[in-house]
Amino acid sequence: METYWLTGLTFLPLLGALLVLTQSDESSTWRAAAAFSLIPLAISIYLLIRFDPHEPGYQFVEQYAWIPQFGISYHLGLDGISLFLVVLTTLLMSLSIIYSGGGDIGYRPREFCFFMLVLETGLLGALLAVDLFMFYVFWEVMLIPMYFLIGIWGHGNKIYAAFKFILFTMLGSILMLVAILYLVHLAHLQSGAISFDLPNLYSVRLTPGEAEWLFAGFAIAFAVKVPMWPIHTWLPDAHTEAPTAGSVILAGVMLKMGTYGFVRFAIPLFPEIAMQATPLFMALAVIGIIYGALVAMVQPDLKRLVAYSSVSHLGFVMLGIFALNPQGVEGAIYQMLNHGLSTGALFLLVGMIYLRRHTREISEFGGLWHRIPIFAAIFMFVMLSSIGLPGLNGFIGEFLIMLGAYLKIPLAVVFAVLGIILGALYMLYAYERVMFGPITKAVNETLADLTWREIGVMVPLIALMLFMGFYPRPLLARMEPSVAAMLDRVQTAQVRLEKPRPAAVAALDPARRTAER
Amino acid sequence: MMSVPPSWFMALGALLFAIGAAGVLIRRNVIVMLMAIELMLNAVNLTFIALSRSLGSIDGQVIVLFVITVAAAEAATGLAIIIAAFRNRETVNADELNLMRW
Amino acid sequence: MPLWLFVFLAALAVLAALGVVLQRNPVHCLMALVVVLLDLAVMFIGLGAVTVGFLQAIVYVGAIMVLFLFVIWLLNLQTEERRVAGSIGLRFFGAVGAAALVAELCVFVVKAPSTAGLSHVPPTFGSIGAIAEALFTDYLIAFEATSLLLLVAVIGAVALARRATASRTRSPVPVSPAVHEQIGARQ
Amino acid sequence: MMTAPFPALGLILLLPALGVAFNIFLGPRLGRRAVNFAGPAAIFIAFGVGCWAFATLLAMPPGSALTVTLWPWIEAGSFHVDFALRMDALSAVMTLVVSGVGALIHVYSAGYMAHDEDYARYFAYMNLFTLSMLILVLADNLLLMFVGWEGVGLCSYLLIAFWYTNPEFAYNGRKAFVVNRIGDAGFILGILTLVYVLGAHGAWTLAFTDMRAHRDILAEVWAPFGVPVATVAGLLLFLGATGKSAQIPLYVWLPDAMVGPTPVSALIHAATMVTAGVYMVVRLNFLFILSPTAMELIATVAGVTSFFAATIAIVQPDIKRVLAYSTISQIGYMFLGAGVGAFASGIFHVMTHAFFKALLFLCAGSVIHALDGEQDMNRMGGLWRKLPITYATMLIATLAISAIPGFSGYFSKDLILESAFNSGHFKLWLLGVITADLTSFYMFRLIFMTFHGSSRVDPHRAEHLHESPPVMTIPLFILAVLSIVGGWVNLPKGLLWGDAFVRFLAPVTGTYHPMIEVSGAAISLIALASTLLGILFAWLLYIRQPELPGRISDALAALYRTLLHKYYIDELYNLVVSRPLFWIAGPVLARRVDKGGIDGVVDGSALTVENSGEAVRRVETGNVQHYVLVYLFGVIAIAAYYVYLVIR
Repeated sequence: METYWLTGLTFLPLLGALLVLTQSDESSTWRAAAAFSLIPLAISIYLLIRFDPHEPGYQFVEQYAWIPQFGISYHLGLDGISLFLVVLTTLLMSLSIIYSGGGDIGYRPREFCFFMLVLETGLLGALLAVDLFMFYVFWEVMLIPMYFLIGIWGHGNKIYAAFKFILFTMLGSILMLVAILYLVHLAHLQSGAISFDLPNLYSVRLTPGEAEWLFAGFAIAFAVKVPMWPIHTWLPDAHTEAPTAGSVILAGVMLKMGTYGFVRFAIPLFPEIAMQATPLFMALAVIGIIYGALVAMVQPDLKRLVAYSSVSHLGFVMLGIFALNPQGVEGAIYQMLNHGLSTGALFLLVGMIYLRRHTREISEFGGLWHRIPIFAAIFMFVMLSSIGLPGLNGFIGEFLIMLGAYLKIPLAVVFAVLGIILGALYMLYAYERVMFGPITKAVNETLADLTWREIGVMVPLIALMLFMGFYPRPLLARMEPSVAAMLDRVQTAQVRLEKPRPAAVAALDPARRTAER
Repeated sequence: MMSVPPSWFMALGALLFAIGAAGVLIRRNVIVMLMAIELMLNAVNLTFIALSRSLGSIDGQVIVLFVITVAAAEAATGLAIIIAAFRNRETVNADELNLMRW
Repeated sequence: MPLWLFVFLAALAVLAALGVVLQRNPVHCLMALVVVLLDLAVMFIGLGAVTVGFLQAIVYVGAIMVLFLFVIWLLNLQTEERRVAGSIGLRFFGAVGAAALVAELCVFVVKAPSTAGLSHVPPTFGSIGAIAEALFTDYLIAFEATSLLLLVAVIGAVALARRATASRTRSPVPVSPAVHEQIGARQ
Repeated sequence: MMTAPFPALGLILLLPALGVAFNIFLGPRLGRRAVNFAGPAAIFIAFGVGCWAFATLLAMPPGSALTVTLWPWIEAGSFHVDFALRMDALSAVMTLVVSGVGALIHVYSAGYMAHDEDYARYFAYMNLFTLSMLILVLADNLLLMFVGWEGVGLCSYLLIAFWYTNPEFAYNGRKAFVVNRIGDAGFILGILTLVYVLGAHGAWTLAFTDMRAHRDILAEVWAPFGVPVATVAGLLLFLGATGKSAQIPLYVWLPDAMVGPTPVSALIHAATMVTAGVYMVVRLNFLFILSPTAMELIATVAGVTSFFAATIAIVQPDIKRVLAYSTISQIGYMFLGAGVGAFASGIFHVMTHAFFKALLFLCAGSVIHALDGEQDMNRMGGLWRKLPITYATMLIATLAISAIPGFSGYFSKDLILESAFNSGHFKLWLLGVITADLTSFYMFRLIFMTFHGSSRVDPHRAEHLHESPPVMTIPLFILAVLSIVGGWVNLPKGLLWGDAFVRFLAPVTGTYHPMIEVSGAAISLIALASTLLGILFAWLLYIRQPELPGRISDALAALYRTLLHKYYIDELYNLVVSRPLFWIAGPVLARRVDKGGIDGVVDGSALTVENSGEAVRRVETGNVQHYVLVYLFGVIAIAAYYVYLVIR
């Protein structure tokens, strides 16, 4: 069955990017960009409906030889792990372009839309690629538009932030490239055929030493992107200085590329090592959770605070992924979506207030609820989603993650719950200083409440937060088969791991029990 | 008739090449430097032709054709750059056209 | 090629080459270069590369050198002023480098296994037909690439040499004030 | 045991939810009258549906339950939780109390908030709160209960900070939420522990009935700790309860929560939300009963909290603060009942307490309303003539909370103290009796200072002193009646219908088995004597010798100040928790580690590269001839290599 949905999904934004460049005036630029971001959204929703929830493998697959001499194929596929991230990407992209059209981008709108749409192609391609070479290409394609988005349309110390962003990520991706090439080289040696196709690389036999180094190569690339503590410091700068739409995409989708990379590549390719590295990664995740929350608490800048909260939230995601059981991994994927929605919405809101006041300093605000109640109410809602209030989406993800992690290493969760307490603390503390109290600054007396466009951008996010909080089942059910298939690989690896070393069985007892269930 | 060994031609080529190289180094006038480069190219061409004859292969001659083409392209762009630079700086002296540094 | 002819041509080439490098007037330099090029064209023909020799005369002397001449006149460059002190080092090293290069190349010429002589070639060797056959079969891609190169060079030369006009820089699209008024702070 | 599907249970949640949506989206447009009608109506109809369900339940054999599975909620791997409701005897009682008292408070609010501009937001919050509380009590499983559990915490935050322009109020709201979250963290760890252990045995469930069925698993000793699973889970869950129900050590938020509108205090911080912890412990009685350690701890914490809060209450000048500490103290009684194994008695006190404490707060609200916001009892006095209805109803409530025979509080408190004594907890019983004394003392002190004696009211305010409108006094009447008759559902054994309430709950809460049998009458008499002593003291100090309290406080200045400052617990927490936290976060992590450490390394390496480039770029002179020279030497070097090859 030949379908071209995924190709269309991936490359329509690129086409749109080229067409946007031909637009001559500002409003038609925005209209064209919005249209070309809405088409992929429509396609992704169509795919969501057509998606077979019982199929663990890739769907809507497209596979052609691309550079056959080097075993590089054009191979796209969609499964339960990437499905919702794709929808999230298209949704956030549409919303941020529509939002940016409302005055957030003051200059060079044509180029802005161009880079945004190119970025969308990069993101979707990386999510859909099954071939490692393709994945790497799209992975790098993501970086460049984001570099320009931060560097051209950013605020303050934008050049520094853009450089820091690209250097951190480049460092990681170079290591990953080396790892990919070495892995393919090994596959070539062992099977005689050269292939960059992910399923073909599962069967490569590795010595423990090789596996460790290769896993490290992948893991560092992804960990930078996540970002895990202590390689997170590019994130606050990049998030803070980026334009609103850039922050939304950066936080909403790009960070997920790191965690997605772990689920899709690093862990299934090297399950043994992933299993052995679990305590390390869980420890780093927990440190990230607490550290991010604590540092967020003392940030004077609202956007920086949200940025550090991402460090904390992504810590939860990593915690879930390395639980390596269905609850943890599904919770992690769910939390990726939650974080995309809630942090994306928070960045939008901060952008809206920045547009009005040209400052993000918390101390510049106070008593805003009185002036702009709609803004304040929406902010409250989004904040509650972000801190994982039961009944909203954040809770489902956090709970499943904690459940998964608890089944693996209970101690990790004992520390992780501190993150939940601190999460409430830093968010409410900031909210209190911004929204509550009397109006202390005269300029705040004249603030205008949200426009219809801004409300319109927030409504889909809010609706999704409610829906995902009360009815997560349709999402979880579609993730389940793919996650189970991935965990199957981990479990078989575990069996391999345990056979030669009976002593290790006792050490891994809780994990093995999980596997048996 | 063919009493001159090919190595003589190559020696001549080497000599011309060295003279050209020295010219690039010691002249300040960019146009003359460009001429010296043409001289170097021709020295190489001579070597190609001589070897082509010596080996009985046509390849050397074809390559010389390409070199001539490239030289034409190079001269065209080079001179255009010189004109543009002269328009801005009123000079063709190499040591005064040094904005391309750090 | 008889020996005497070679010796004559070689001496002329070296003298003219020195003329290119050492004369102060660019037009004189150019004339000396023309001499070198024609000299080499004769040698090419003598070596059996008849087509290439004629092309050398036509393209180099007829086209490229005339271009040089035009530019020199266009820019009105007659004489080069005397060198000032400070680039003595450059001249010294240039001379030393050139000498070292000549020395090295001579080692090759002397030491390299010398070919017994010139091989016998068919009479059509170096004819237009022979060249064309090689050019349009084995070297077809290189030929196409070269044609592209020439095209690019022409465009580049035009772009570089033409006068810059003010209309080329585009001003950024201004944000309509209404947008800011609509949502911005009313301060 | 019998369960019947009863989809209408969903309505009990749907109606308040609709109320929330209505008040948020349409309230500001449709105006005050619409909101004043819709807000209470949503709860009233929910109460009506609750009554219907209750009647259905009564018609079924004892131990029956009504259930409805609204939709499957979370499914991941083998773990499975439904969005399901379940109404058995326990949740039926709680539902009626929550929606009934809640509805009355909603009506009262319409009058109390008559002059506030933000009425729509207020009623939206109130409806949301009722919704959360109903989810909490109707939840069929622990995780859904947690939704309500956090929901009430949220509403508490929203309502305490309702008058957000006052920064202190906003701070108190946040404090409530964060302190609650600390408890909730314990709660969630408790849930996780249960799933972990049950899941290990293949019982992937959090539904109460299933967990009860698998209680043998919970009784097992858990290897890492050497204690039964029930102890670990129970203690963690109880940590959650201390947060929500304001027990030591997490009680600090409740007194500060009194800055919200008074009906809020009545609804949230007295009648319903704070009893959630008691409800949870009773709901999970099958778990707690497995762990004597946890039970002992609950009883002890409860007894100590009860006494501790009462001592603070006796010196507070703020009328609402007195009631707040009294709430903490009364919840201590409830936990004491649960902790000694008499779960039903705890719930009984929850119910009667809901009546009289709501009444007390509403009366206090009526006083504050009449005095235009004055809360300091030192500026009240002699109000009974001006506010006769308020006075009468508040006196009834005071008699009820002081456990005067015949009033509702008497029956429930007596049952708890009797159970404590008969289970062998003599020290806790004694503490309870002393607390009863303190209770009657501070309550009558409140009555005397507010309504009796000479008026100390600000003359400016005294001018327009008025009794509250009927919309406020009618709920007072109803609650006053309930404060009297509410306790009659459970009389001492053998009297008329006897302990009907306890028997009704028995299928859920289990039956209390006393260790010793001492006549209830004797225990009751001792407690009564203690209570009367308290009233006597209050009369002596505040009616007979009004100058005496001042002299006593002067004589015992240190003790008085300590009590007035609530044992300096807030200050202690601030010093031990809050400040170190901010110190670690700010100077240490944000500046040293993040900026200095990690970014220092990053920027440092970047700077090294930059400096190297700076040094190397000097080579680039820009003079093309220099480049050519270098190039020439490169050529010479390469050629020299071949020369070497040739002449070798």
